[in-house]
Amino acid sequence: MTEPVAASGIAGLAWLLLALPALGAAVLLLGGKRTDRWGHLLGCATVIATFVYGAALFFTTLGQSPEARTSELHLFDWVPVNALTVEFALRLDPLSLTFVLLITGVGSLIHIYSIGYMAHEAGRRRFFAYLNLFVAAMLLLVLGNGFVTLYFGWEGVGLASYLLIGWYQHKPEAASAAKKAFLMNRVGDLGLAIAIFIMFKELGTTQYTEVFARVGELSSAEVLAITLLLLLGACGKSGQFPLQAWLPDAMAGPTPVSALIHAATMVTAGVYLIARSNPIYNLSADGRLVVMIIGAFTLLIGCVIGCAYDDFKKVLAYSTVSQIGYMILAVGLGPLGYALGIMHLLTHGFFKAGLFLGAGSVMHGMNDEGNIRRMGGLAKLMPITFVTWTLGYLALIGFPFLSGYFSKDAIIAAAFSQEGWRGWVFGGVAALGAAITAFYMTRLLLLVFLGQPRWKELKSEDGREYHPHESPLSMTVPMIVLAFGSVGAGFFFSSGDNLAGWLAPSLGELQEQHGVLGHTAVNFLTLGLSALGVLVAWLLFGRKPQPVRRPERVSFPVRAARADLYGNALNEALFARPGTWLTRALVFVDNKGVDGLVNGTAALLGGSSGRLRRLQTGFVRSYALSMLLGAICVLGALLMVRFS
Amino acid sequence: MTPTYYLLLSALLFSLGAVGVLVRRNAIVVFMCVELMLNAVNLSLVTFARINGELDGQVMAFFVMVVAAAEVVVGLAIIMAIFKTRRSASVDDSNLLKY
Amino acid sequence: MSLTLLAQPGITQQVADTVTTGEAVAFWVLGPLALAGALGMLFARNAVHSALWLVLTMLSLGVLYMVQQAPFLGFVQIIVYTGAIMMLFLFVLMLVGRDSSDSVVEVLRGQRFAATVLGIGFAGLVVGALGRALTDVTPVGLVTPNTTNGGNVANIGQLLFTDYLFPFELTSALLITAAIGAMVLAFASRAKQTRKTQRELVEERFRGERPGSLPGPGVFATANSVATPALLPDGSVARESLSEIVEPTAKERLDDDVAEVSGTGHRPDARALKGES
Amino acid sequence: MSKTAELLADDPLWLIIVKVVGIFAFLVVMTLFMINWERKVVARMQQRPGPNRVGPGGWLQSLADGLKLAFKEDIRPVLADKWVYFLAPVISCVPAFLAFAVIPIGGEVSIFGERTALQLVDLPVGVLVVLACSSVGVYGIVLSGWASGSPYPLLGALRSAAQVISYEIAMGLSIVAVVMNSASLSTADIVEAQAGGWYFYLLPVSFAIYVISMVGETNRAPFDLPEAESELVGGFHTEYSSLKFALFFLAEYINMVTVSALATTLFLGGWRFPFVGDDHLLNSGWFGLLWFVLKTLAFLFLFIWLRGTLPRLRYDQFMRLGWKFLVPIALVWFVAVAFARYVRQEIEAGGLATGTVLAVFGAVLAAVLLIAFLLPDRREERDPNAVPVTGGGFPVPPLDLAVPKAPPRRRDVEVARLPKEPAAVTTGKEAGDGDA
Repeated sequence: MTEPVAASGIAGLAWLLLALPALGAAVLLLGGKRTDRWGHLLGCATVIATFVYGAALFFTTLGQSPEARTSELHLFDWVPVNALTVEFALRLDPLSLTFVLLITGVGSLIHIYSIGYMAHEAGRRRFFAYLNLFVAAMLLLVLGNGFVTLYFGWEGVGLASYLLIGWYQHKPEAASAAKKAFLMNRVGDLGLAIAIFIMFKELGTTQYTEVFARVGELSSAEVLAITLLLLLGACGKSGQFPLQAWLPDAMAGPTPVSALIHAATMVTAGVYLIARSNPIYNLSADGRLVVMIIGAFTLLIGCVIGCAYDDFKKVLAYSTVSQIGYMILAVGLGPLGYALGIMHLLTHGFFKAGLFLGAGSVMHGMNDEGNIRRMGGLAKLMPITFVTWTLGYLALIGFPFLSGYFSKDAIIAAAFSQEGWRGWVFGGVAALGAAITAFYMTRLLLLVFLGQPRWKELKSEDGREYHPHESPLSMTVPMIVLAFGSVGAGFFFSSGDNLAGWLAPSLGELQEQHGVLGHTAVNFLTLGLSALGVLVAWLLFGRKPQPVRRPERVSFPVRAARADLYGNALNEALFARPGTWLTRALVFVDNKGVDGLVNGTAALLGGSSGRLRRLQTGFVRSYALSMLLGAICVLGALLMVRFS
Repeated sequence: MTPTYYLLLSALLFSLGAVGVLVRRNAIVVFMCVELMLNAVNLSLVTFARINGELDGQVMAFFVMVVAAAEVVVGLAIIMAIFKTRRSASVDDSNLLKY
Repeated sequence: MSLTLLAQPGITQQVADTVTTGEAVAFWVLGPLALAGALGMLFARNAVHSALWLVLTMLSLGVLYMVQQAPFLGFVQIIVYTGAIMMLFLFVLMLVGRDSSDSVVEVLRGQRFAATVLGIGFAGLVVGALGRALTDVTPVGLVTPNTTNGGNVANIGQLLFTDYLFPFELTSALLITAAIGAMVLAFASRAKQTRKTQRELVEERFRGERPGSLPGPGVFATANSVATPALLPDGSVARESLSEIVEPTAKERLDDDVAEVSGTGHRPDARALKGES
Repeated sequence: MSKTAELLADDPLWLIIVKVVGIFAFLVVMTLFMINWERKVVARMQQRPGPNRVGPGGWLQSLADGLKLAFKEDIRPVLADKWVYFLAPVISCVPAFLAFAVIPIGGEVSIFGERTALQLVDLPVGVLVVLACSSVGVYGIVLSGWASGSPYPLLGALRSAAQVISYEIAMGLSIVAVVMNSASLSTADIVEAQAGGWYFYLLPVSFAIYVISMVGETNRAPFDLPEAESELVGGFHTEYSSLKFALFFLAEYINMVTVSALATTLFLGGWRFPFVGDDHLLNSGWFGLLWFVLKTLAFLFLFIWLRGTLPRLRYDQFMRLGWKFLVPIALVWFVAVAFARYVRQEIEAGGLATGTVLAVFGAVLAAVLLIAFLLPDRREERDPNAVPVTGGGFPVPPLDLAVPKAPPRRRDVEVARLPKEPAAVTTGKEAGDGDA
């Protein structure tokens, strides 16, 4: 890691990255109805402007020597409290700039797409405000130069995510999905927060530079604790096991949101966190092992569940879970895989966003219908959508020389490249995941775009007939742009280790792989497995017409997959129930024990004073009587002392 | 006979005054009982002055009289004020300040 | 005879520290009288009688003071206590008037019994203590201060203006405070109503609803007493002739009387002609 | 111990009894005499003969009245409180007699060979005895009013009590100056102290206050409010008759004699004859008794004179006179006397030169006068609606009231007939009259 220098020149304006979208959000939220007519345009304009500035910044940085590429822009002292000083500063280095480009680029496209997609929504202006808010928070997350700033952005994107998932707040499932996302994110945030606390307690700072410089002073147990807690935070944000359940539910939000937040950007924040914290993870092999296990397990269950769902977006969501599992697995590999993880993150950002936008386009044309069993044969009716979607599909399943081929296969190869059993296990899981990915994606393609149109005899829930049609230009253009990204990004990034070299100042040099299987062998293995998946999918879904209703008499694995592999049940059984019981027990103790004690004391006092109160009869003669009694007592006492 | 008898008389008068305060209900009579107690004290003060051969006891008694006069003036004014509003001079009737 | 005794301090001079026969006689006459006064005050139902009994006690005590070589205090006792304080009590009793008799019923349960027991107990304790403590006391007597340097009054005055100057000044403040306090309490309600001017009285008399003067009590009545109200030509009672001062409840009682006399209680009287009921 | 006290100290018992009987007889005779004398003097003042039937010159009239009174029926009202009703006249009478015990009615005489002073007792607190007796005497009045169970006596009694208590304060304050000058509370000492000069001209203010308050104290005209016949019938003794009423009557006249005797003692030098020394024949032996009686009779004549001359005061005027006039003046006078005595002591001790004192006194006086002149006159607020009054508070026509020559109606006719003639009366005044 290189030491940052003070930002100068065009980088001195880096605060614009935060200010522009935040300004947009503020204007749109505070402006109210007056901004209804041009609000969406303002939202797009700010993000596009941010993108333009980010690109300029990127190319400026690119022109500098690798040592000078890391800079910091100090804005102000944020929390100047005694021992804790948190400065509000932006860290401009290859990693953050990469994310800036991803966020603003994909963000711009999705903003544009949203103009068309949300055209019929009443609160479009508010929607763009939330999107802008999200972009601002996400940029703060990646640009912050310390964990507290990151945490600020982290919570900001959480808020934006909550608001956007619950966009259709009149729908119960959307509302509960928003709450679910919010709560499960809290679990992860708790881990992140505790990790930050530990850093502050042990190191007295939360700035990246100082933490990474001095993390070696910590004991291995502390480092392990920090890594695991950071991982918990990453799991929460990125929908990794065991906190993956909120992500599919989050598809209740509008599709652009799913594309931007829950596919391309926000959910990758966990990957960013681990990659950013690479100096810490480098110190703890055990921590990285846990990260890998989580990643591998998540990628597997994501694939498996993705096979079972019939909801277009949910399948894609589980696909996202699975793909982020790949990324986590990659960053868990350590210096072997940080850059690979980031690369897959970027390519995934392109093709998954494209896939989601395509899905949105399809649903837009299908009366917001999400059930793929009600679709079919849409390829002719939506040619642009079909083509762009297919390109994204191919990129995802790792079709040779498309994006996924370079990024995902590299991860699989890196997984295989480990020593001993780890190589076989993680590599095997990753390769298996690739096969299953090919299977469910092909299933999706076959059911949606190919085959016979099953929607012709059906009506949507609101009673309308389906009239699939191509989407407007504002929606198709971003899809096309993203399709280009899906096709070319991987090649661009991986040729000559472009990306790894660029990221080296942030993540260190990419290590050479010496694993159980060679790169070429892995390539062929993966390709073979993917082809097998495609073939199986064609055999199952391509050859014969599919029923509109999903078959209910299915085998156990399918049932389990349909039930999210009992993830929710597991959460329920392991956490919710004991939590409820604990709460009930505590409430009981509070009501009967604490309250009983307090109320009992109060009742004792009240009762006794009620009795004693009766002495105050209001009759002055009674008082005088007691006075005389007291006088006699005093007199008697005096006499006893005097004469005894 | 010694001056102690005066003190005994004083004690008896004081006790009678105390009992009167407890037993009588007319505020004015209660007040008179208090005056009786003061008088009993005065008697003992005078007697002590005589026993000690100093006039200080008589001066004390003089002060007691002055204070008693002031007390009576204010006390009776209060009783009159209460009587004006409540049409009663019974100490038992002024028992709102209870419980 | 006690007066004569007092008048001759020369006699007491020789027997200062003992009690003379004359004094013993005076004590055994006045002491029981004082006790009788206290008991009478305690047991008299009528508050005025109580006050009179107390006056008896105070007079006896005053004379006892004189006997006890405190002539000045004795007369001050008579002037201040009986002349001023008890007179004030009587005054208030007469103003309060109606309520001056206590009811026989004791409302506080056990109060009388407890008061008696405690009073006897207290008296027993004090008497016992005095009896044990003061059996062997030899009184010094006040012959010296009562004969030298101007006598009793002059010596008391000297003490008051030297040793007790500060308390003496304090009592002056106390007295002024008490006087002002009593005025505030007594005049509080009266200050509200303003006196009618001569002019208003005249206008009221000549332009009011009743021309001419108000009926005096006893006019057309069977008796010539102030308590007997005037009667109107039809025989009904003239309300205006009843005095608030003389009989506080007379007006309240009048309505009942009217109803009783008329039988119905609503028979119109002469005033009905004027539109009043 | 004073000379008189020493003289009295060895009085034998029989002499004391003789004195007691003598005082009693003196007071009763004085009462009988006073009643007759009063009636005659007042009658003479009112241009009528007065009692002139019973005895020589009518002088036995009061004796006859007294005898008749004793044999009248003794009525007790039903509502009366039996014991108190009976006790009240006694209470009012006893202190009246008692008070006279301390009055020195004569100098040193010899009775049946026993040298003594014409005085029953001489207490070191003699003046207080008189005050105490008068304060106890009030009980008779108050109790009689209350015990009668009738409104008029009660009102009269309350008035009387308030009156006596109020004027006793002024009286006591006026006596203080006397006591201060004579340095004793003993009446004999006070008389002794007046050998160098009587207090009525040495302490003129005290004397004036005493005389006024003594009239108030005895409920005599013009301060006879407790028995104001026109308001309260007979005052506190309305319901009394026969011997009880006689006792009240007796007490009242004895009180008059007592306060007159006290005035004589305190201010007129007691039994002394003026202008001659103590050793003169006129001041020896039984002559003192003569001078004393003459002086007392002079005061008693003053009582009668006042009754024949002055109208009765209203109650509030009377109280205002006592509290707002007599008491403050007595206080100021008392302080002034004390200060003067202090200055004189200083001068005699040589601490102060007379010239200095006079200069300071003059300066203070000048300052007071200057301030008095500089003080602005109180401006009287003119009430526009006020009826013009000439005094007494009753609305009377203003002196400058121009009376219309003719009745209004006829005048209207005249005005109509004779235009341009201005009316003699301002309209404003007419409107005011119309209002009244």
